[in-house]
Order: sequence, then C-alpha cells, then structure tokens
Amino acid sequence: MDTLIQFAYVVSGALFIFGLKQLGSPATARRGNMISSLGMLLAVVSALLDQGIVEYQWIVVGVLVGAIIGGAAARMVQMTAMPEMVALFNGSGGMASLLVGWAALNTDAATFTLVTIILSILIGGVTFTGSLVAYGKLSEKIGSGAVLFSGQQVVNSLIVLGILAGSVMFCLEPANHLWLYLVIVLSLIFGVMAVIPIGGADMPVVISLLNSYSGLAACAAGFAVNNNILIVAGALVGASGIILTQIMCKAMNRSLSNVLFSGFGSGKTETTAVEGEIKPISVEDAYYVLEAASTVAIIPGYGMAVAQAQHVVKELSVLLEANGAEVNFGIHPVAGRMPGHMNVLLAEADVPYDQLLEMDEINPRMEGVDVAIVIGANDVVNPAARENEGSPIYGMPVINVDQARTVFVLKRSMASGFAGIENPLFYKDNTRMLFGDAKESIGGLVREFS
Amino acid sequence: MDTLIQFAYVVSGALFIFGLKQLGSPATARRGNMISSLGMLLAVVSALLDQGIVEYQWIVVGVLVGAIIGGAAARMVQMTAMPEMVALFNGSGGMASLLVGWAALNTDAATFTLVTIILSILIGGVTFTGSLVAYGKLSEKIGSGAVLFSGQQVVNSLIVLGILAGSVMFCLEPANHLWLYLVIVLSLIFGVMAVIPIGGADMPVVISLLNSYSGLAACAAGFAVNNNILIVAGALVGASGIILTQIMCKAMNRSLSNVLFSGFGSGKTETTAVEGEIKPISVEDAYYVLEAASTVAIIPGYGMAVAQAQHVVKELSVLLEANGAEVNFGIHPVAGRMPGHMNVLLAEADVPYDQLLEMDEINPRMEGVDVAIVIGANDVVNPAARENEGSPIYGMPVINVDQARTVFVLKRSMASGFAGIENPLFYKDNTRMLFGDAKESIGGLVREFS
Amino acid sequence: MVAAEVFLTFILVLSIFLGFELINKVPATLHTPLMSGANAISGITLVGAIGLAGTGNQDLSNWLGAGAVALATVNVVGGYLVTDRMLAMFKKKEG
Amino acid sequence: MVAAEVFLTFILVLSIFLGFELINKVPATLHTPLMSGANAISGITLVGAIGLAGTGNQDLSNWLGAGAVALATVNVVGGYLVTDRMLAMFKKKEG
Ligand SMILES: NC(=O)c1ccc[n+]([C@@H]2O[C@H](COP(=O)([O-])OP(=O)(O)OC[C@H]3O[C@@H](n4cnc5c(N)ncnc54)[C@H](OP(=O)(O)O)[C@@H]3O)[C@@H](O)[C@H]2O)c1
Ligand SMILES: NC(=O)c1ccc[n+]([C@@H]2O[C@H](COP(=O)([O-])OP(=O)(O)OC[C@H]3O[C@@H](n4cnc5c(N)ncnc54)[C@H](OP(=O)(O)O)[C@@H]3O)[C@@H](O)[C@H]2O)c1
Repeated sequence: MDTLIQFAYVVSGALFIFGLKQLGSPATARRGNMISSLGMLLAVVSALLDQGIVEYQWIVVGVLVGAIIGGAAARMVQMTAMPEMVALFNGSGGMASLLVGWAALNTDAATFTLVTIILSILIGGVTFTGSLVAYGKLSEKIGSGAVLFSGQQVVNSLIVLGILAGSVMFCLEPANHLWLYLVIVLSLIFGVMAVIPIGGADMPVVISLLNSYSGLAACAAGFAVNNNILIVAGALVGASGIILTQIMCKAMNRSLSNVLFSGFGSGKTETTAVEGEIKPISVEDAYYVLEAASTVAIIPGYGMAVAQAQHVVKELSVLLEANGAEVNFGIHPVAGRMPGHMNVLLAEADVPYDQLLEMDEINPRMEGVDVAIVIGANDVVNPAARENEGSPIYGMPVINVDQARTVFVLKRSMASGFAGIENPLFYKDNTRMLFGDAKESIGGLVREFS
Repeated sequence: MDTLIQFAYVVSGALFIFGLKQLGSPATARRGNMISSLGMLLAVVSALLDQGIVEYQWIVVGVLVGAIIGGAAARMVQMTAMPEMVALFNGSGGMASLLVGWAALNTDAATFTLVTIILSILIGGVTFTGSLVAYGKLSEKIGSGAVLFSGQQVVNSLIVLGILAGSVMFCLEPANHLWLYLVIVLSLIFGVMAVIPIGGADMPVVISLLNSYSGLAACAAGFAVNNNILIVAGALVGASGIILTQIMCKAMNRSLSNVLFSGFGSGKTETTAVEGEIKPISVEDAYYVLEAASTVAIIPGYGMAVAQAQHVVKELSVLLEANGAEVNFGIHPVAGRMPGHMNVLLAEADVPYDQLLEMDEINPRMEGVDVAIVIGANDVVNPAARENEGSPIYGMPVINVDQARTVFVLKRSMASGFAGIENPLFYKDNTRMLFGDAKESIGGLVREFS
Repeated sequence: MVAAEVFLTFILVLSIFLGFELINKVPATLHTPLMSGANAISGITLVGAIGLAGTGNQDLSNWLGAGAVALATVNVVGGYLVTDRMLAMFKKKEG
Repeated sequence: MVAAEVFLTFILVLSIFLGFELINKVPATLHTPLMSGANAISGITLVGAIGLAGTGNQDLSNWLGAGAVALATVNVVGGYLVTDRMLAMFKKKEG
C-alpha cells in the first residue's frame, strides 16, 4: 500500500509536469491547469490513504476552512486585483511550510533533517511576512513608498546573524526550543525588513521572487518529511518564480539586486530636461482623427487597470474595426503591475489573444500606424529610455509610440508613472494629451462613434 | 565516502544535462560535448573509488582495451562513414548492458531486480545484434535489401513468445540458468530478425531507435544495480533517440510502424508515368550558365557523400561567390543517410553553418533562384511527392528545386534513389542532367572557373 | 544502500532543470496565469501537512499540522480556481 | 521508509521528461553529433560494469563485468572523440 501511494506521487509529479507544459500555449493552457490540479488531487488523496493517519477530523476541518476561504477569494477577486491576490496566496503557502517544518520536528531527528526543518521554517517565514508586506503595499493598505532609515543595514545584518546563529544552535541542541522560537521570530521579522525598502511598484518582482521562495520552502519541507512530491512540485515552482523575476528585471533593464536593495521609486526623481509644449485635445477632436485613421495601435498600461477601462477599450476597438481601421494592441512585458497583467485584463474584456502583439512585434510596424492610443501607460512608452542616457530608465526597451503619425495619451494629469520621471513623449509635436480618467475618455469616444 | 560518491553522481547527472543543453546550438555544441564527457569522467572516477572494489586489474585491462579500440575508431573513421560508426558503438553499448545485467544476477535477488535484469539483457541483446545487422547493411557488408520470407511473422511471433516465457520462468526460478541462456540467445536472434526485414536505406531510423534502446538498456541496468546515474543518463539517451526517430519519420512522411514492418525500399517500385525528355548538359555549358547566375542554391544528397564531393563543392561555392553570385545550401532533413548527415559533411569542408538553410527557409526563396545545383540528391527533390497522389512518397515535404529558373542534376545515371521511384524532375523543361560522378563533375566546373 | 538524501537531491536537481526548461517556453501572454498556477502547485505542502495533522496525538505537532492543512488548502483551492477563471477568458479570434 | 524503487522510478520519469525538453531544442544541423554524443552518454553502463569487474572473485560475474567494461569504454571513448571531431568542424561565417 505504501509503495502504491509512493507510485501515485510519481504519477502526480508527471501530471504537474504535463500541466506546466500545456500552460505554455494559450490554446491548451486551461487544460494544463486542470491536469495540474488533477495531479494535486491525486497527491492529496494518496496522502489521505497513508496508513500513518489515524484521525481525520482535523484534516477535514483544515481542508474545509481552507477551501472555503480560498474558493471565496478566487471567486470574488477582481481581475485588476490579481497581484494582491497572488501575494496573499503566496504568504499562505509560506506559512504552511513554516508550520510543516515546525511540526515535523522531533528531537531525535538526524542533523540533515534538522537542517531541512530550519530551512523550511526560515524560507516559509520570510515568504509569509514578505508577502503580507507586498500585499499591503500593492493594495495601498500601507504606504507604498520605500521605507528607508539610517542604520537599516546594521539592523538587517544583525537579524541575519541572529538567524544564522539561531539555526546553528538549533541543529546542535534541537531539544532547546528557545533556538527554534528565535529563528521563527527572526525570520518573520526578516521578511518584513527585506520588503519594506522596496518601492510599491517593484512589488511584482518581489512577488515573483517570493513565489519562487514558497516553492523552495515546499522543497525544504519535502526533505524534512522525506516526501518526493513536495520536492518535485516545489522545485518546479521555484524555477518558475525565478524565471519570471528574471524576465521582469530584464524588461526593466535593472538587475535583481538593484530592485531588491536600491529603494528605486522611493521618491528621488531625476528630472529630464524636456522641450516643447503640451497640446491637449478634446474627445470630439480625437474622434475626428480616429475616424479618419486606417491603422490604430492601442498601448495599455497600469492606468487602464486603475480605471478598469478594459471593457470600453474593447468596445472602442470593435467600433474602430467596424469603421474600417486595422486595430492592434501593443503589450509591453512590464506594462501594469505584474507580468502578463494587460493580457489578463484584455482577455477579460474578450479581446482575442492573437490581437495582442508583443513589443518586438509592434515596434517595427509603428511607423505605419496612423494613431497610437496610449491608455494609462507612461514609463513603457517613454522615449527617454531610448534617447536620454542620463535617464534612470535609460536602456529599458520601450514601445516606440512616438514613431506613429499621431499619438493620443490618455491620463488624468501630468503626473509621472511609477518610475517617477518626466516623459518627453507628452511634449512631442505629434502628441495630443486627452486628460481625464481613461474609462471616461474612452467612453466618450465610444459615444461619438455610435 | 559512499554518500559522497552518490553526490558525485548527482553532479555528473547535472553535467550531462548541461552538456545536452549546450549541444542545442552550434556555437556552444563543442563545449557541451566536453561538459558531458566531464560528467562521464566524474562518474567513472567516483565508481572507481567505491569501497566495494578490491581488485583493479581487470578494470584497467578492460578500460585500456576499450579506450584503444574506441579511440582508434574515432580517429580513423571517415565522416562519410558516420552512420556505420554510430551503429557499431551502439551495438557495443548494448552488449555492455547485456553483460552488466547478467553479471548483476545473484540467485537471492528480489523479483523487481530480476525483472530489471532480464530487461537489460533483453534490450541490450536486441540492441547488439540489431546494430550489427544495421552496420552490415549500411556498409554493404551484407545485402542491404529487405529480407522477407514466408512464415517470417510466425517465426517472429514464436521468438517473442519464447522470450516472454523464458523471462517469466527466469523470474520464477532464477537458479535455473537454462532460462537465462534461453532469453540471451533468443534476444540476440530477435535483434537480427527485427532488422533484416528493413531496407538498407531505412537503417538511419533503425539506428536512432537502437540508440534509444541502448539508453533504455542502461536504464534497466541502472535499476538492476541500483544506480541513479545509469538511470538518468540512460533516460536522456532514450529520449534523444526517440525524438530523432520521430523527426526522421515525419520528414519522410511515414509512420514508425511503416518503417519497421513494411519492408519499404525492398525493390517493389511503383512507377510514376513521366512525360518530357531528358536533356543532358556538358560541364562546359553548365559553366556558362553558372557564370551568368546571380543566385545559386546547392542541394546536396546522399550522392555527395558517396562521391565524397564535399570539398570540391565548397571550392565551387567560393568561386561562385567570388564571381558575384549569392550561394546558399538547402538541406533537407533526411538528405543523406542520417539526420544532419549533410551538415556534418559540409562542416568538414569548412562551409559555415549559417550558409546552410533548412528546407523551410530555402523553399520560399526558390522562385528567385537562377540555378539550383542538385548534387547526388534524388528523393528529397522529387516533385512527385508534391504532385502525384499515387506516389509512395506522396506527402513527404521536399525541396522545390523545380521552381528555380534552371536546375542542374548531378548524378551518374538515371537510376532511382533510395525510395526506388522515378523522379519527374529529371524530365522537366528547366532541368539539365550533368551525368557523372559528382566529385568529377564539380571538379570540372571548378577547373572551368579557375 | 543508497541514502534517501541522495535520491532526494537527485530528484531536486532534475526537477529544477525541468522547471527551467518548461517555464522558459511560456509566452508573455500567459505570465499572470503561470504565476498563479505555479502558486497553486506550491500548495503541495498540503500533502506534507496531512500526514502531520492526522497522527491522532493531541500535541502541538498535530495542531501545527492542522493549521498548515488549512493554509495550504487556501493556496491550492484559491490558486487553481483563480487560474482557471483567468484562463477561461483567453480566447482566440474566431474565423 | 520509502523504497528505493520509488525513488528510481521518480528519477526515471523526471529524466525522460527532461530529455524530451532538451533534445527537442536541438536544431537539425546538429543531429548527427547529437546522435553520437547521446551514444557516448549511453556508455554510462561503464559505471555499473566497474563495480562488477572489481569484486576480486574470479567468477563468471567478474569476467562478464570486465567484458562490459571494455565494451562500454569503446562506446564512451569512441563516442566522445568522434563527436568532438565532428563538432570541431562546425564553423560560423567570419565577419
Ligand atoms: N508589469 C510588471 O510586471 C511590473 C513589475 C515591476 C515594475 N513595473 C513597473 O511598472 C511600470 C508600468 O508602466 P506603465 O506604463 O504600465 O504604468 P506607469 O508608468 O506606472 O504609468 C501609469 C500611468 O497611468 C496613469 N493613470 C493612472 N490611473 C489612471 C486612470 N484612472 N485613468 C487614466 N490614466 C491613469 C497615471 O497617470 P495619471 O496619474 O496622470 O493619470 C500614470 O502615469 C513600469 O515602470 C514598470 O517598470 C511593472
Ligand atoms: N537522412 C536520413 O536520416 C534518412 C533516414 C532514412 C531514410 N532516408 C532516405 O534517404 C533518402 C535520401 O535522399 P537523397 O535525395 O539524399 O538521396 P537518394 O534519394 O538516395 O538519392 C541519391 C542519389 O545520389 C546519386 N549518386 C550516388 N552516388 C553518386 C555519385 N558518386 N555521384 C553523383 N551522384 C551519385 C544516385 O544516383 P546515381 O546512382 O544515378 O548516381 C542517387 O539517385 C530519402 O529517400 C530519405 O527518406 C534518409
């Protein structure tokens, strides 16, 4: 029986792998997620059949509570609040690993096991509080700025030293619970300390990284309770988080350590000298220009998520197409606040995914575009990244909307985007600013058309 | 110490994986092969340090003998004889697995171990004799035709039954060596029987498949002696062989079972009715045409390997380029007798790999080509595959040389290629036949140019 | 003969490599669902937690295990459902 | 607790998946070296053979092991050398 259960884990590992494979293409992604959840079901059922289990009541209570909370959260969350949601789930997974590591402790464990226990507690704890802080910053429940204070590095170094010392002592004297509690408390504190100096807009990177950590915590827990499937699944998650982190850093042209340690976006703005004047445009005038356009590119950004404008954007694109124009969407890899954020929002509004072009696809076509409509995007269309060597985002690849014949920029004010820098795009000759909430502005255009 | 050895195996597994990863691009492939060999070295050294080993003399003798034979063979083989070489190495690996399985036998082994022992003997044995037959057919040491006789299926079924029965009895009565010997002998015979009904030209597919088997045999041996690294490495090889087999079958538009069981290429030719006449051309006239050409495509095939014409082909391409023409090579995935065969030959002649275009790249350009020079290729440029639904190769993707303005076909006679079918290309209006050994014909062209 | 740690390490190394190969192929369009889907998988801790919550001993370990079961289940159920909800919205242009 | 077979099977499954992912990316240009390189790797049986050829018992097992050592070494040495020879020839166009 036990061997059978173990082989069931092998199968469920294979299902996770298959599932992730199928997640690689939009056409099969949904099936992939099902397959992966099937793997999870199989693993859980196998675990329940284990003969070591004598009492089911607490398991059932735990599962019920968890399922209700998780299910309700998943049903009710708005697509625009996806990043926060993932952060919370992440934290919950991290805490679970911490608890498993703790519970797996018994005083006659081998040193190897003790090491893995302390690792799962440590990583789990950091993931838990780190994710909570990330959630707070993203949802603006706490200030989203970078918190920096003098002596921060000293404090952090002390915490790390404390964790190291506590861990070593724990492995030497597992019977003395003091060391265990010390490590638990310090790792929870460390999670907070590690995330507070990072600006709110960098949270997606942090979340990806914490996602990876939650996988590694599961791995460590797997070593602690000697379970293969935890290791396989945890490692897969660990790899996925690291890759997403890399992708984001690359798209922002920053290194991971720069994101984690530099407090970028903490208010220190570097002004770019800009020339030219701002030319606002009214909804009506914008309508006349669009009416005559035969190719239109729509570039959404974080502002579209804030305004929840995805549905009216879809309406507008349909009207433009009915009017004979070719409409494409240009999606920058870090537009929004999470990798793939724009894709999910536009998918919600029923925009077919083959109409969404990646940056590398849309840029070569930009010169042939009559009107580029920038909806709540700012940094990802900032030509300073291309032109101004002194700019803090210099070198970051951007969507070259300024090469289109006319550019409409929809935003509420002249405020800067997440990077806190001026955008020379707004001052270019071919740019018109359509001020106002994106949903309202686009709604106005839609009314003009119909 | 033992645990250390085991961890060394983990590292060597990682090195194999890294190595294969780097084999994925021509720029890093050589380094990849080095890394993989480093992994092997590490694994072997670790194995030698095992405390179970008390006597080194036979190991040293074995390694010396093997290294001398393998090293000499690798140094001396001609690039055109690569397929035969791989077949021989394959067979040697298979036999090694058979011997390991056999040697691992001790009568108080668990049933699981017995099953893996018999598997490694079985797969190893089939790989061994199968590879030898494949070698014989490729090097034409034995007739390369498909050997078919009445009652073949009955005989084969009996052998399979015998193997099954023998294996079961072996697992039940491991002390009775009769069953062991029965399975060894029958699996050796089965290897022969499985390969003789396959035509010589299908040997590459067979070799890939046997390559995969040799990996699986190593896997089985790994289970038998309880060694992780054998399993990891064996599975990697197994996967690689299967993928190459698939690629070849797909490029020939045939199913694997069709290749293995149908005796294709065994002489039954299906004549395609062709119209038009054959227009031979002299080397001199061909020179005048080439002199005036501004884009030239060279499509090599098996005949280039036979004629060993790769070096003169390179010379010709250099001369053509010096003459102002743009020269590209079009490589069909199954040109030659082994996947990637043409690439290796042309690499030997110093043709840079970025000048070699795959079929999908060259076909769209074909209409702009002034002269397509077909060097000893036949089936891979046969338009019947595109046009004639009754042709046995109908549906196989081919290089559309007939769309070039002029086509030169270099071959010795009107003989058909491996598939044994007529080629309507030779009768097309824009085709000129340059009869003779490819090396001589090209040599003639080179002399005209210089 | 071979220690369990060795096997576990081997499995870890292979899974990490495999994870990299698999995830590297996921296109940008799917990065958000990938993130939440991977998150759901990390709820696999549930399997470890179940064993600890069902020992029948009314000790600390058991309570910790039960807590871990609840938290990991949030992760699993929430993660898969929300991913599915997202993916259900991805549509190809008809025709 | 967990039987070695389970671990071995897990390792097998992961390696097969990994093999497919890795090999699928190899371009056609490199298929011949890939074939002979993979072939060399399959000589890993050598590691198993070494253990059997060094027992010091002058029995059948030992002789079989020694034979396997020789054959597997042919595969390893020959395979890597010939692959290297081939790959050394692959050159990119200069400039
Ligand atoms: N996606 C990721 O994974 C990720 C990860 C880490 C960091 N980031 C960073 O996030 C930034 C994303 O760039 P982005 O161009 O998408 O966004 P952004 O640069 O943050 O700019 C968003 C713009 O939207 C406007 N906006 C806000 N609410 C609006 C509303 N209701 N209606 C209309 N406009 C509104 C804002 O201007 P007003 O206030 O004037 O309206 C703001 O300028 C990049 O700097 C990127 O590096 C992204
Ligand atoms: N590459 C693989 O992995 C692989 C695997 C399995 C099967 N195959 C099969 O092999 C075939 C390969 O096609 P292919 O077009 O390369 O070759 P092919 O169809 O076999 O034709 C080769 C041609 O070369 C000519 N030739 C032979 N020696 C020559 C010499 N010394 N000088 C000039 N010409 C010479 C022959 O004609 P003459 O006798 O008139 O000179 C023959 O028609 C395909 O049918 C494919 O399916 C390939």
